[in-house]
Amino acid sequence: MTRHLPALIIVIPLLAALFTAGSGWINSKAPFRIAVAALFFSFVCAVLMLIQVVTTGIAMEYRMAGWAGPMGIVYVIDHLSAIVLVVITAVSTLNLVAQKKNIDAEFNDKEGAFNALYVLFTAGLIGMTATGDAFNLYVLLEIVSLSGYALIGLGSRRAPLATLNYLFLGTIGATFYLLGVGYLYIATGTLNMAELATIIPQNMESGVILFAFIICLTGLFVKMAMFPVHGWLPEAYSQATSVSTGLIAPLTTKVTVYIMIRICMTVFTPEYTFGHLDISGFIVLLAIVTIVFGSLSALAQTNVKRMLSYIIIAEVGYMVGGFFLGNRLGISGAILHIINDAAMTLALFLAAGIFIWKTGGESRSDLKGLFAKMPFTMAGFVLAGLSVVGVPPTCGFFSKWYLISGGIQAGNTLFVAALIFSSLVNAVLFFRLFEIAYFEPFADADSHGSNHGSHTHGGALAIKEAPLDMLIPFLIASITLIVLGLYSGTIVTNIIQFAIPTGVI
Amino acid sequence: MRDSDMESIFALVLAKANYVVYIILMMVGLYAMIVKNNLIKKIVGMSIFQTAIILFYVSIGCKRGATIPILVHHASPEAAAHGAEKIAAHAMEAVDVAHYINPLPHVLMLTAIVVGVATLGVALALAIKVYNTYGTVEEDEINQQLRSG
Amino acid sequence: MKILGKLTILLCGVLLLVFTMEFPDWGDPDSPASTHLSPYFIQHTMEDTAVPNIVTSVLADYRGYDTLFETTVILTAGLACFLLLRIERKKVHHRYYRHEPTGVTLRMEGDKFPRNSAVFQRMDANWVPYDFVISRTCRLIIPFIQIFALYVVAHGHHSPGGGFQGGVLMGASVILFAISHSLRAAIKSFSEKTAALLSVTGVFIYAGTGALCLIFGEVFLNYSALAPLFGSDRVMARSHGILMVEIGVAVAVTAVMIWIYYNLSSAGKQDEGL
Amino acid sequence: MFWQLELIILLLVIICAIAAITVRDLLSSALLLGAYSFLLCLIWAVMGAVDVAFTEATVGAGVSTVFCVAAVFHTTRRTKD
Repeated sequence: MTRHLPALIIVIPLLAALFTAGSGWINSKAPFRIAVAALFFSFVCAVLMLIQVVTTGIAMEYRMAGWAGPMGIVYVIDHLSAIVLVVITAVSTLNLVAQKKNIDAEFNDKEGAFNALYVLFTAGLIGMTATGDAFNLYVLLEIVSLSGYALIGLGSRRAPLATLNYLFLGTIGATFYLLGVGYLYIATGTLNMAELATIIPQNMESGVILFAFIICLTGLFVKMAMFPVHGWLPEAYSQATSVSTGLIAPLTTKVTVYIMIRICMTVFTPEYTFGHLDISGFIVLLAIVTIVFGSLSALAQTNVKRMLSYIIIAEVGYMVGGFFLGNRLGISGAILHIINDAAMTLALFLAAGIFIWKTGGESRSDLKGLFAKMPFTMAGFVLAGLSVVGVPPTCGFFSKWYLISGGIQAGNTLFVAALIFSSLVNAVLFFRLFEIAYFEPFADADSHGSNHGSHTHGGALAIKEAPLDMLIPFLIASITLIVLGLYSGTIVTNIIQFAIPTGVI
Repeated sequence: MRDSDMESIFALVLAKANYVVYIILMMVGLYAMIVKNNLIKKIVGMSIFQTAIILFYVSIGCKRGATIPILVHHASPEAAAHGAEKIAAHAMEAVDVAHYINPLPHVLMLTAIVVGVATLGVALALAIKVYNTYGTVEEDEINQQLRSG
Repeated sequence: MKILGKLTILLCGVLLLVFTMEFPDWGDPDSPASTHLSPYFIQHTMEDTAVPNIVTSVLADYRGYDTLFETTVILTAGLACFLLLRIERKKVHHRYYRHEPTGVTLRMEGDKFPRNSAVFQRMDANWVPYDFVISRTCRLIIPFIQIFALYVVAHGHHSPGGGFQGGVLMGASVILFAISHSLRAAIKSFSEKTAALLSVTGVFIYAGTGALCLIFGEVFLNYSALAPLFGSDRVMARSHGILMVEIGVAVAVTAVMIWIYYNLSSAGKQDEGL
Repeated sequence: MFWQLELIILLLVIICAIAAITVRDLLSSALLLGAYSFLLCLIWAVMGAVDVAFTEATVGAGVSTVFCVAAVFHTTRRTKD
């Protein structure tokens, strides 16, 4: 049975999405349950695959339609994709369970379509992580983008315009990636990643492959919201509903970073990316600008969700800069940061979802006195904030630690300075929020001004915690931050260490 | 001598003509998406941008002097009656690869065209929603409304 | 800002043009693309899948997994347009009626409207002249378009065509009916619920065939596992598998094209369309 | 005579594309997009890609033009640039 796991992890969510869309027309309770069951099943599949890959040490290969290597499409589950699969399925399951009330409030008679798109988004991400074929990755990238546009498009009054700009830039990014695959195809004649990795080192000097690398990377940088082309991210994530941001914020940019690592390491082998080419310096510089820009503009935001979006842009700078340092420490720091950052962003956006659910408002001033009212949620939020800042027990510290030591080993002091500067700015950001939430008295419901359709349960200082089914998944997410932190040593030694090819010093 | 090098110049121009046209179309599409003010014009530019890539892929697959990628098989009725082994026997005569155009880029481009229409449908749905919210599809008028709050 | 846009485009164009010089020149038989993967498909299609149209066999069998997710892209677009545009049916608004004998047009509010009375005929808000010639010729043509669409789907193995083209043609015939008559008439004959459920069943036929191969013990989407089901040998089973998959794609594409048209042309209200 | 045909169609495609984005009225821009797709379908047929030509004709020229006209029907035909 475990032979079919790579197929089952994506076929079951796909079939479940079809049943969800269909049952949405019959009764409104079934779609949510089918979606949660399917996502939990794929989470179990991912964990089983991770265990099998780590214990046996060899990558699982699955030939779709029974055709070998370059002729058909092959799924390859190695250490790197197994751990990212676990992260994707865990984040999407947890977010769906946590935001049940938001779904009923926002999508009251369209549950079928919403849950189907939710599951299709996750299935697309799973496929993108596991695929071993360059063109199949483009098709799955389009599924993820299209369902992402739909999930974001139904948000606040300004959401359609923000989504349209996201659509334009997303299409440019995806089409540049397609162009890159085309240039690879014209130079090598094949689409299978493993075979590309054998052909590319033979003709390293050809300009077509150089241009394929440049255009592929540009496309991915556009999808990742790196500095010059990041304009769409803050608008799109702040205007969408908290359910959609809870799913899209922690996953899209991280999986795109994973694809960049997959392409730079598996397709264009490390000898080509770091040895033959000398653009790593420029890209690390670009990452530094992204980090500084993301952190500084996060300071200037009053809206909590916009602030978190700019922090995501800075985190993308961490990962891209860490990877292009070129040494083993930097790359393992970048991979560890994919895992940690997904967990941190999920915790932060779940917390933001709970605040918006409770206070109705999205600005910083709405957090007044929440420590007294909602101690557990604030405890989780403090944990997530400390993890973003990088305080030891939490996971944020350890990935930053690897990134900084990688930067020192690579002698890139500017990158190390940017990391430290960004950590300090994050500290200012989050302690400013804690201070508002802790010291300022809880503003009563009437003095809140008009907040549309808010669910304020104002009144005395009695503890008014978030509803239990939103709180428990959020606390699970915050506790995983500490668990990830404590086990980051074991994660690096027996998973990430094998993910990086031996050619990298 | 004169008409033969004339011929070779034309052959060279033709050889690169497809790739030059695909680049021009891509730049036209990119220009419309970035510079145009009207949202529907940007969507039209996006559609042109996506179809330009298809021109690139299909011209990779071309082979001089080859026919369409459908195997010429004079499947006479009795061949169909014999079923698989006749077809298998027929296939034994070596199918000359140079006679047929590469089928792989065509398969990829079926996907790209369909993805282009799917993106076009979603983009137009969003444009209609923007029009219902702001009453206009011009980017600068919308920004004016946003700034005036 | 606009100058920056023009500058990047010019730079991009020149960069692209420089790299075309390194391409293998157009159409030569021994360029990497023509010598690496395609020769295998050209030579082995007949003996592997017994389908003369190589594009259909590569589309639905060798790279069938790609096409499964391509059909899912179409379903995602349909769901996205429904989610973004559809407005709840409960909001009642005004309607326009034309009194046949006198030609007087009425604008009625509230929710008690004359049901299918002989005298009153419902019409769209922006009044389109009812053209006898167009509706009659379309009523004549539509059956033939649908027959041609079924032919295109069925003959995907031997001639150009297949699931996508046939599905779009079938969808276009219903869209033609919706344009030539009225959106309400089209929705009465092919309702939105059928479109939604058919688009899901289409993709389910495709994914179901793949999952069936799993149940029969082979790898996902390996049609030769269905040989006992079709009662034929493994090569013909692949050809039949491709046909089943093409039917799934055609059903999905037809339903989604109609569904997107319903939502786009009426901006979600599904009462008055193009 | 053969390659002249292809050059002419390629030229027409570029003219159609530039016209589609410079024309002032959105409805004619949508129709020019349909014409552009149809000329592209001719190029695919000339280059021997028959399946792609069929798909481009039905999906590209057919349905996307209908969607564009439906969208223009619900927004405006005027444009400023």
